[in-house]
Amino acid sequence: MKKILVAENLSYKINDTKLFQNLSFSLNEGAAIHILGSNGSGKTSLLKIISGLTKQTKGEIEKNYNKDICFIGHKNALKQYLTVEDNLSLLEIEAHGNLKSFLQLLGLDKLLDVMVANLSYGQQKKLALLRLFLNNSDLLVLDEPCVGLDKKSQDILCTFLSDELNAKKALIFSSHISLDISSEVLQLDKA
Amino acid sequence: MKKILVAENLSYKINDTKLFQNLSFSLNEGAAIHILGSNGSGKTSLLKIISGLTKQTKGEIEKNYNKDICFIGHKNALKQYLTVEDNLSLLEIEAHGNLKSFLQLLGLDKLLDVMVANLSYGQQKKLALLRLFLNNSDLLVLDEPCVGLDKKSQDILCTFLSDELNAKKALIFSSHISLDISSEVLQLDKA
Amino acid sequence: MKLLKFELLKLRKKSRGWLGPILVFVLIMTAFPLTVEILNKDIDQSFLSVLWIATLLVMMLATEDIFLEDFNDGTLEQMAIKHNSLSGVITIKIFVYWLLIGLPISLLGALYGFGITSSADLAIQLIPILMITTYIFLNVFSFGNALSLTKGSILGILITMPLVLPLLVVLGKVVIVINLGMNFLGFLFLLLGILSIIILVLPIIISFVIKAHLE
Amino acid sequence: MKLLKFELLKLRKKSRGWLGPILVFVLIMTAFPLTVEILNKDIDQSFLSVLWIATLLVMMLATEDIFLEDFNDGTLEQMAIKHNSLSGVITIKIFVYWLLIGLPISLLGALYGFGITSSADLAIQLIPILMITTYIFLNVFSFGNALSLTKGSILGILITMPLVLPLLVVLGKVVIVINLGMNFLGFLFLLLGILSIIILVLPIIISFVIKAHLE
Amino acid sequence: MIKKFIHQFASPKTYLFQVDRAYPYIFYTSLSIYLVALFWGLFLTSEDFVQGNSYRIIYLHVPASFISQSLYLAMAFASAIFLIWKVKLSAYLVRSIAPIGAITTFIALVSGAIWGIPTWGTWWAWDARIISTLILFIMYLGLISLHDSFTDNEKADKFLAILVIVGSVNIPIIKMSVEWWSTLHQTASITVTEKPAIDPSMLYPLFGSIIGFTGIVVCLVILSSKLQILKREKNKSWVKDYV
Ligand code: HEM
Ligand SMILES: Nc1ncnc2c1ncn2[C@@H]1O[C@H](COP(=O)(O)OP(=O)(O)OP(=O)(O)O)[C@@H](O)[C@H]1O
Ligand SMILES: Nc1ncnc2c1ncn2[C@@H]1O[C@H](COP(=O)(O)OP(=O)(O)OP(=O)(O)O)[C@@H](O)[C@H]1O
Ligand SMILES: [Mg+2]
Ligand SMILES: [Mg+2]
Repeated sequence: MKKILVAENLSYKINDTKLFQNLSFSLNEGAAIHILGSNGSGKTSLLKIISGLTKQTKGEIEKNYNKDICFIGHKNALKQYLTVEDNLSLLEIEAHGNLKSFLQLLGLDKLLDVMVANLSYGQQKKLALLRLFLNNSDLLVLDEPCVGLDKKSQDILCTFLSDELNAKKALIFSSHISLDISSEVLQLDKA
Repeated sequence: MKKILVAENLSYKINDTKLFQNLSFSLNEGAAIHILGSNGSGKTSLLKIISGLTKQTKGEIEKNYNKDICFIGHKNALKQYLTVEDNLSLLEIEAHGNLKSFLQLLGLDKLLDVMVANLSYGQQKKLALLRLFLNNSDLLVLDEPCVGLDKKSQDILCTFLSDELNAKKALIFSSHISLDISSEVLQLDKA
Repeated sequence: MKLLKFELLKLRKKSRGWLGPILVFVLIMTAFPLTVEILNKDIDQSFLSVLWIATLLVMMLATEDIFLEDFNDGTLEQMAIKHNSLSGVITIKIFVYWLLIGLPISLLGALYGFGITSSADLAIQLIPILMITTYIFLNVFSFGNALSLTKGSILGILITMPLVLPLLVVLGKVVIVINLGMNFLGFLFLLLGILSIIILVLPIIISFVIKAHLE
Repeated sequence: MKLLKFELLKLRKKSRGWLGPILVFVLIMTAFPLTVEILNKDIDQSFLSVLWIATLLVMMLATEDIFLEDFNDGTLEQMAIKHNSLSGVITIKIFVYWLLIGLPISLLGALYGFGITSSADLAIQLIPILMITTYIFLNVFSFGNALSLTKGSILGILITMPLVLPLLVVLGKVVIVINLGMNFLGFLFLLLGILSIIILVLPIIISFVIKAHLE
Repeated sequence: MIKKFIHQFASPKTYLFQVDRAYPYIFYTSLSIYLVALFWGLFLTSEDFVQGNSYRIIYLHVPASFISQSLYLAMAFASAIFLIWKVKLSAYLVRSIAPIGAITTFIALVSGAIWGIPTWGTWWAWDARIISTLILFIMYLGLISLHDSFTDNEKADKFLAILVIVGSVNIPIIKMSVEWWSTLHQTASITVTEKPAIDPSMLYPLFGSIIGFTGIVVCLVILSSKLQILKREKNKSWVKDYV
């Protein structure tokens, strides 16, 4: 089994607040880690460290994958003033073979020429998730992916993620809602 | 029993999309309505109509309460570039008697001089909810209040809301996560 | 009163919001003599011209997100729910902008006027003119920004340009009025008249527009 | 190449991003003669002065949210993850801004130059000067904006002012250079020299600053 | 009462049918008036003493300048009706007049500029009236782009009407600009109160050209409003029958 990610003794602090200390875990291909922890416990920070946006204060991360990471954070990376269609081409997924079917599945197919600002909260989130659905990365890093999604969309997301795991991808995500994916739990604030 | 809100035959459409039609419901004091519906079914629109931000296409709403509405939407109404403390004074709740205890309860008491932009996603949401916790309104209108909250905060929210209902306030909210509050369900997309 | 405090705090804390435009003004007025490789008397003549344009631009810059920020983060929603008179909120908002940006710029403009033309008369007469002009500009640009709230400032510019250019033409006459000692007071009253109409009418229109945006 | 297409699309679609600054430039250059109640030959003299200031301002305006928007909505995060060389992204971004804003303004500036002074020589010499100047300004202001990204502060302006003022002084000499037929090419090479250093160094510095902001 | 009357009379449907009937009459009468006036003005009058033959562009320039302002007034009027009585038809009219206004203003600008070359020796001057015409042109462009930037038609109508009314303060300024500021441009030579300062042999064809041109522009407005109505009410059953 290939180890996609090995973290050893990760510590992170901001100013003088210690968020987590000596965190060690590893992620195999086809496996998933669910980061749990209360608000402000450092889930987002950890995911950012994994995706290379932030540097840990201490410890080592070994990364072992070929293609890009697919990172989806709290921010949607959508342009509010553009239509759905224009946003798709900005995300460079407008020509993807599966785009149409996913748009239909998520109920976004009829909204192509609506400005993103006019979409409902959940619709915006779903649009942002298209980047995940059409990704070609080995490692999926998701920060609360199902915020604002309705039940049906949550199920779609879970099914998709399970399929990806079967396809030997690795997944690490944070979520306050429990998702129907077989995963290890990484608890951040043990206190 | 006083009826805080009576809606009759509400319809709403944007351009040519009909969101809901002939919706009738009423809300007594001490009662709660949970609006359910898939993404884009018009929950936010309905709540905005109730709080007077948007005008329904057809139908009547009768409102029957003394003080302001407390409306909390998807947007946080926080200034990212200000500290928590400054934001509290912008929200005009900096002098409220219960402020300290709620800050402590939500774990925000040590973050008073942190810029809101540096708070975690859930912490920002909790800060926005302080407006709810310190409200003095008869009608509470909440649009997905527990997005991004951890379990503990969700419980705090539910307990608070139940207390408010006991204190004869009326509550109408939308949420994809089920909350532990006794409430009627109003399903928006029956189709 | 509470509202005034509230808006003041908001703008004061966002130093980019008010100090930024003032600094840009200083930058322009300081840079202007630098770029003029000509004799002093020529500077005098183009001074007023640069002053009006600088004022116009800086007011445009200052109002750029007078409503946008509040709209995006949901503050405007809350205001519309809480306050019966949104137009009152808007009047106060614009007043605060004038207080923190328009007023300092009026004084600075007069100061530069004195520094560059060495005419105390001119400088003193500039103060009321600038005070009124900045207020008018702030109102008009706020209107443009309200209309084009979610559509980007280019539309705002396109919309307000025709409203503002006539005023600029009027200001162009100030040179004559001041230099030839013509009826300065009459001129001032003309500006004041324009201002008072604008102050009364525009906030109401703006609140109407903003309510429509919030739908 | 893909990156270039991407940035081009983004800026092109956001008409306020590029058309806005161009319109402001047109506004200034059109309004400027309105405010001048003097004879035609005086307009000539202040023309260049207004032109430099307008260029400076418009470039400042244009870069105002060159990074801020992408930062706020999370696009910058995605870019930093995807592209190994953030400084490459930034170079391209600035180049696109120059292509859609700097270049048109250079041509427009020359056109106004011809329209107002009726001197074809001046107009033709203005084109390369403006092309280089706008590029320099864009780089410097981008740097300032990167620094003050999340601070909502005027840090950016404060820092860029000292960098930009000397350039203005140099530009002020253009009048002499052109009018007296002095070594125009030498002057151009000086500007080019400044530009090439800036192009090489600033994007790297900017990418450092931005990475720090993303943490 | 008034409200009911207006709403009945001003339904897009009645408007469309009425206008369809009147259109050919207006078009052919005004076209013939304009052609006659043009023929008279171009071939039957003598050369101007000062300006030579170049003055003959007056038969395009003055009608276009006149109509470009009148159209704005019409828009302001329609906007007021829309805002007060919520008459949809007037919103459609406002939107359909705007592009026609932009075109006539453009004609005024271009014809004026062409005229300027022989008479003033320059095609452009920073003259109050010329600038205000330019402003009017920009205003039309702004109105069109404001309306088009909204996908929500009702909002767009509302905002357009507001902007038209606020912008109408510019019309008196344009009208007065020549009197207020001494400039290159002619002052009004035809006024209601005074005897015209222009030779009758030029006056009558000028009048004719204004009337004829106005009629033609009205026809253009009718066409454009027809398009607008059909576009906006395309889901109504009567429109489907009509088409
Ligand atoms: C770009 C340049 C010009 C523009 C924008 C312009 C604009 C206008 C406008 C707005 C009017 C007013 C029409 C009305 O009040 O009903 C007008 C009328 C007129 N213009 Fe021009 N004009 C221009 C150039 C010229 C030139 C070069 C001449 C001739 C030397 C000229 C001669 C006239 C005359 C004779 C009238 C009629 C005045 C009257 O009887 O009311 N214009 N023009
Ligand atoms: N500049 C700063 N000063 C002080 N504290 C900071 C600063 N920046 C970040 N923090 C703190 O670091 C923590 C960031 O945590 P992070 O965003 O990783 O939380 P999280 O686990 O993702 O929470 P959530 O569930 O709310 O998303 C917060 O507690 C925040 O207050
Ligand atoms: N200008 C517009 N053009 C087309 N559709 C629009 C426009 N404005 C809003 N809509 C549609 O109206 C609906 C708005 O729904 P609303 O925000 O009330 O949904 P919601 O039930 O709150 O959904 P969520 O659960 O995602 O928050 C969306 O389907 C959106 O696409
Ligand atoms: Mg988080
Ligand atoms: Mg919603």
